[in-house]
Amino acid sequence: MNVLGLFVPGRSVLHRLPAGAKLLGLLALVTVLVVLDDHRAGLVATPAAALACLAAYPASGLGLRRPLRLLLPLLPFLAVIALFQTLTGDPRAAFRVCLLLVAAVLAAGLVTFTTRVSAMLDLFERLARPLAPLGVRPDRVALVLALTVRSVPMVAAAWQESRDACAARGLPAWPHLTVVPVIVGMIRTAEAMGEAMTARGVD
Amino acid sequence: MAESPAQAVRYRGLTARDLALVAVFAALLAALSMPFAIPVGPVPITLQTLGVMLAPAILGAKRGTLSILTFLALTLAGLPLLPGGRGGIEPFLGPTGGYLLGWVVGALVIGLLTQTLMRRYRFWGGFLINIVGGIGAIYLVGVPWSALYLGDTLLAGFIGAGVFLPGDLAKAVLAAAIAAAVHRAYPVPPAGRRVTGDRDAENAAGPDAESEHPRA
Amino acid sequence: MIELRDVSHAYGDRPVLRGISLDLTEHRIGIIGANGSGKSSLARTLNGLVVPDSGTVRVDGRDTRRDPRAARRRVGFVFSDASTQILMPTVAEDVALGLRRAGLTADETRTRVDAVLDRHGLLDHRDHPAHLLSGGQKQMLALASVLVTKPDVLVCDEPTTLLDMHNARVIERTLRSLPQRLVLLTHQLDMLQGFDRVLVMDGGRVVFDGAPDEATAHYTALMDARAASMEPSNQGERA
Amino acid sequence: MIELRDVSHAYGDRPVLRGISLDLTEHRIGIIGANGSGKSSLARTLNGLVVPDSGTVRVDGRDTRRDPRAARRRVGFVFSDASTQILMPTVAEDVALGLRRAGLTADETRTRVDAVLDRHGLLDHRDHPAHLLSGGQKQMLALASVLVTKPDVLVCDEPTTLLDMHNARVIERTLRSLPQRLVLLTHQLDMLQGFDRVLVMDGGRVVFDGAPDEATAHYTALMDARAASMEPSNQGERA
Ligand SMILES: Nc1ncnc2c1ncn2[C@@H]1O[C@H](COP(=O)(O)OP(=O)(O)OP(=O)(O)O)[C@@H](O)[C@H]1O
Ligand SMILES: Nc1ncnc2c1ncn2[C@@H]1O[C@H](COP(=O)(O)OP(=O)(O)OP(=O)(O)O)[C@@H](O)[C@H]1O
Ligand SMILES: O=C(O)CCCC[C@@H]1SC[C@@H]2NC(=O)N[C@@H]21
Ligand SMILES: [Mg+2]
Ligand SMILES: [Mg+2]
Repeated sequence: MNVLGLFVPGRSVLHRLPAGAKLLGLLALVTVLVVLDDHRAGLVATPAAALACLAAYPASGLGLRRPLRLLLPLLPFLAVIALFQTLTGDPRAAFRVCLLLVAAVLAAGLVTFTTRVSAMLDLFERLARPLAPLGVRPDRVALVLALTVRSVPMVAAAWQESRDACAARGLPAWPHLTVVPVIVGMIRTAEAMGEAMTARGVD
Repeated sequence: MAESPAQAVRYRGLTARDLALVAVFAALLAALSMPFAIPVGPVPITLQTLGVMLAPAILGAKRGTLSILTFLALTLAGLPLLPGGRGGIEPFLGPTGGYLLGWVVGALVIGLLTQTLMRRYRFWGGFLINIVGGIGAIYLVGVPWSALYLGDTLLAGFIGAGVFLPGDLAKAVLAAAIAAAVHRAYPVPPAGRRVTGDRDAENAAGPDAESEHPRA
Repeated sequence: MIELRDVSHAYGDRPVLRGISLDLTEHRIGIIGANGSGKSSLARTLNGLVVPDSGTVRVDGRDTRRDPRAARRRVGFVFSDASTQILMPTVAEDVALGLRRAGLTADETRTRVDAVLDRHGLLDHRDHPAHLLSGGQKQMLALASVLVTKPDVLVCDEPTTLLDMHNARVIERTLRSLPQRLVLLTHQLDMLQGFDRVLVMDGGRVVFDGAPDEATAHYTALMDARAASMEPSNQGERA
Repeated sequence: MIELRDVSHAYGDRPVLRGISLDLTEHRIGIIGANGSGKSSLARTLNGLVVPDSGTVRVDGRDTRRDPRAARRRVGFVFSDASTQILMPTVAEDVALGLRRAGLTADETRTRVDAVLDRHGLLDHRDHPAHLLSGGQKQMLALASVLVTKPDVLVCDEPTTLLDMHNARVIERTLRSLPQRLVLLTHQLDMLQGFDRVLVMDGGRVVFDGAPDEATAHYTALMDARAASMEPSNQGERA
């Protein structure tokens, strides 16, 4: 798995903004659009926001393919919403809800594409700090997140081992034979990893 | 450091092994999430709910729920862990975002019910619990959320329950069968370190929670 | 008889087998070579677990690409980490698994399972959880689970790692006494004494093919050369 | 200095350590013994990974029961399976993990990590995904990740399993050249040459304690006796 995730390297303003600021901006935008509701302001602001977000993609070096790919899975939903709201006699709501969705998804995509996974994970770690009195340990949050990224290839390895084990006995790798050994293998690996962590003083 | 029989055995916190188990089951969910999705209408049918049911059924409420949260945090951070290589913040804002939150509730419900109702994991009990938590609780969050976008609860309910129910029922069966087999083949000890009423014993038991739970 | 013709394979863009042609007919064949030289990959082609990108592997005349099932029935496999080979909860269930497709009755299955368990010193543990066996016992179980299917050829990938001297000897003796043909992958050169043929692999090629003594000499020279050039013998990394 | 006084431990109702008392002060100590004889369990008591049911283990005077963290800082541990010891996505991150609690600045951490990576031939791979390393490199990484924390004593549980001759030699040479004290658990008796002291374990007890030659002779005799009595040397199963 690519540890860069969906991040697209670049040097635009959005790229340089801190992750926290971007998330806050996203939150603010969505809140405002939702609050504006069906008032006339909403009917203007929502398409304007959607357009602005779309324009921000090429402006940040992200091209136009990415936003279109984001919107593609949304299309069936937009179709259902538009159809249904229009049938129930509220085409204005149909228009607004659809564009709100488009704007929110495009804005969220801007944050995702311009923020490093590691910057985001650091932010989570900082956000977890106020939770310390509840027993949440921020360093552990970061540790588990990194451990998970490292563990993804191990699932494939465990699956390969089970496949091999089937083949060794002349059996095809039927899922009903391999699933349980895969999970058991992963539990055993986790136990060994836990021991290695303890031995290195991280627990 | 004698342990009086009156002192109930409890487990507190999370050991390093627990953190690793959380990570590994989050990774399993990622593996179940990525490979395929049957696009039926707006929300795809995926194997994800299988992972959401397995984690709490095998690990219990605490570790199970944490592994779902871990998966969601990594997705939110921009790793393409959802079907179709999607990730980041936008899936959470979209019409299917409610299901993602519903997973957390579902895992918590399954874990709590499994821990409190079953001393030994059994297929039928596990199946019923998976239906309550892995279908009931998830839909309870996911359907109203979709309804918010569609402007109609009934329609959202239809898109949810109608389309996903057969698949999710099958996954509830599968998850219970797998969890039962895993519990039989290699039971996972409870989360945390063992503590007793005795303060000193609590510290002493700390470093070695593993050896405190002989398997068998 | 296993025939390889110009077998090449790559993981991603990393070539791991480069144009290997072999006829494997001897009773006991050893394969040695550096870490990452392609031993396990080659072994996996022998029963169709890996179908090569190009070239053909035939087991008794049948192409593993066309008919991997036939190859799997004839070629059994034992890996170094026995615990990854356990597929069922208890010892007896695990051994019985390989007989599923044999069309035996429950009684016949039980008889055959018990006979194999007895031969490998595991009969007392037949209903024991398989994961809770000791290292040596697990390795024996892995062997028993494969042998119960009566393959013609047994491929063993470093079967005595982590075993103590006694258990290693028991496994080695068991392997030597098998009527089946054996392909043994190992880093422990002393296990190859009396073998009919030993292949030395390096960089995805068979760089030596002959008697055990000469093969181990060749391998040792290779390792010494690597030590002299001070490069680690990590032939590529796992992708 | 590590002191064990009358250390006993059981998993469930299976005793694995029976009244062991030792003072470990020598520079290089080996531990050998049958599968399941308790070697790894004993080693795990040395840094508080296992706190014995009864008896005490003191590292530099501190009881591992009271203060397991102190023991872990002083006693580093390398396990045989390198891939489960890799905890972080990239090589450098993995090495840096052990320094989290050392209170170093980012720059200091980087300097120390790079120094260790350089010493173990991994600097070129610092930002490489750690799970893609080859077997030998992974084992080196496991060693580097522990050594970066500068322990006084290094405990290695069969660190050269699955490595080829060259990689095994490199690891062995690295271990021999360490300034730290070393406790090595192994089934490969030739690794113990030149060691200051070798313990032979059997059935949870230390049955021999002395020079390498005599210890290996004792162990071999033990194994031969077991072969004569034809019982498998599986001292108990994993409970
Ligand atoms: N499933 C896989 N995916 C990608 N690369 C792989 C896979 N299996 C093996 N490789 C790579 O192919 C090369 C050959 O590996 P192989 O396991 O055949 O070596 P080997 O000779 O058996 O080594 P060892 O002595 O360490 O067992 C190595 O570089 C290895 O990293
Ligand atoms: N976590 C555990 N839970 C239960 N039993 C265990 C555990 N770890 C070890 N045992 C059992 O304790 C006994 C001693 O095991 P230990 O791992 O110390 O042996 P060893 O001498 O290291 O053997 P090997 O040479 O196979 O590594 C064995 O019977 C083993 O099955
Ligand atoms: O990929 C996403 O963005 C979220 C997908 C949500 C899928 C839900 S979970 C419950 C229900 N059962 C399925 O198989 N799919 C949906
Ligand atoms: Mg190999
Ligand atoms: Mg051991």
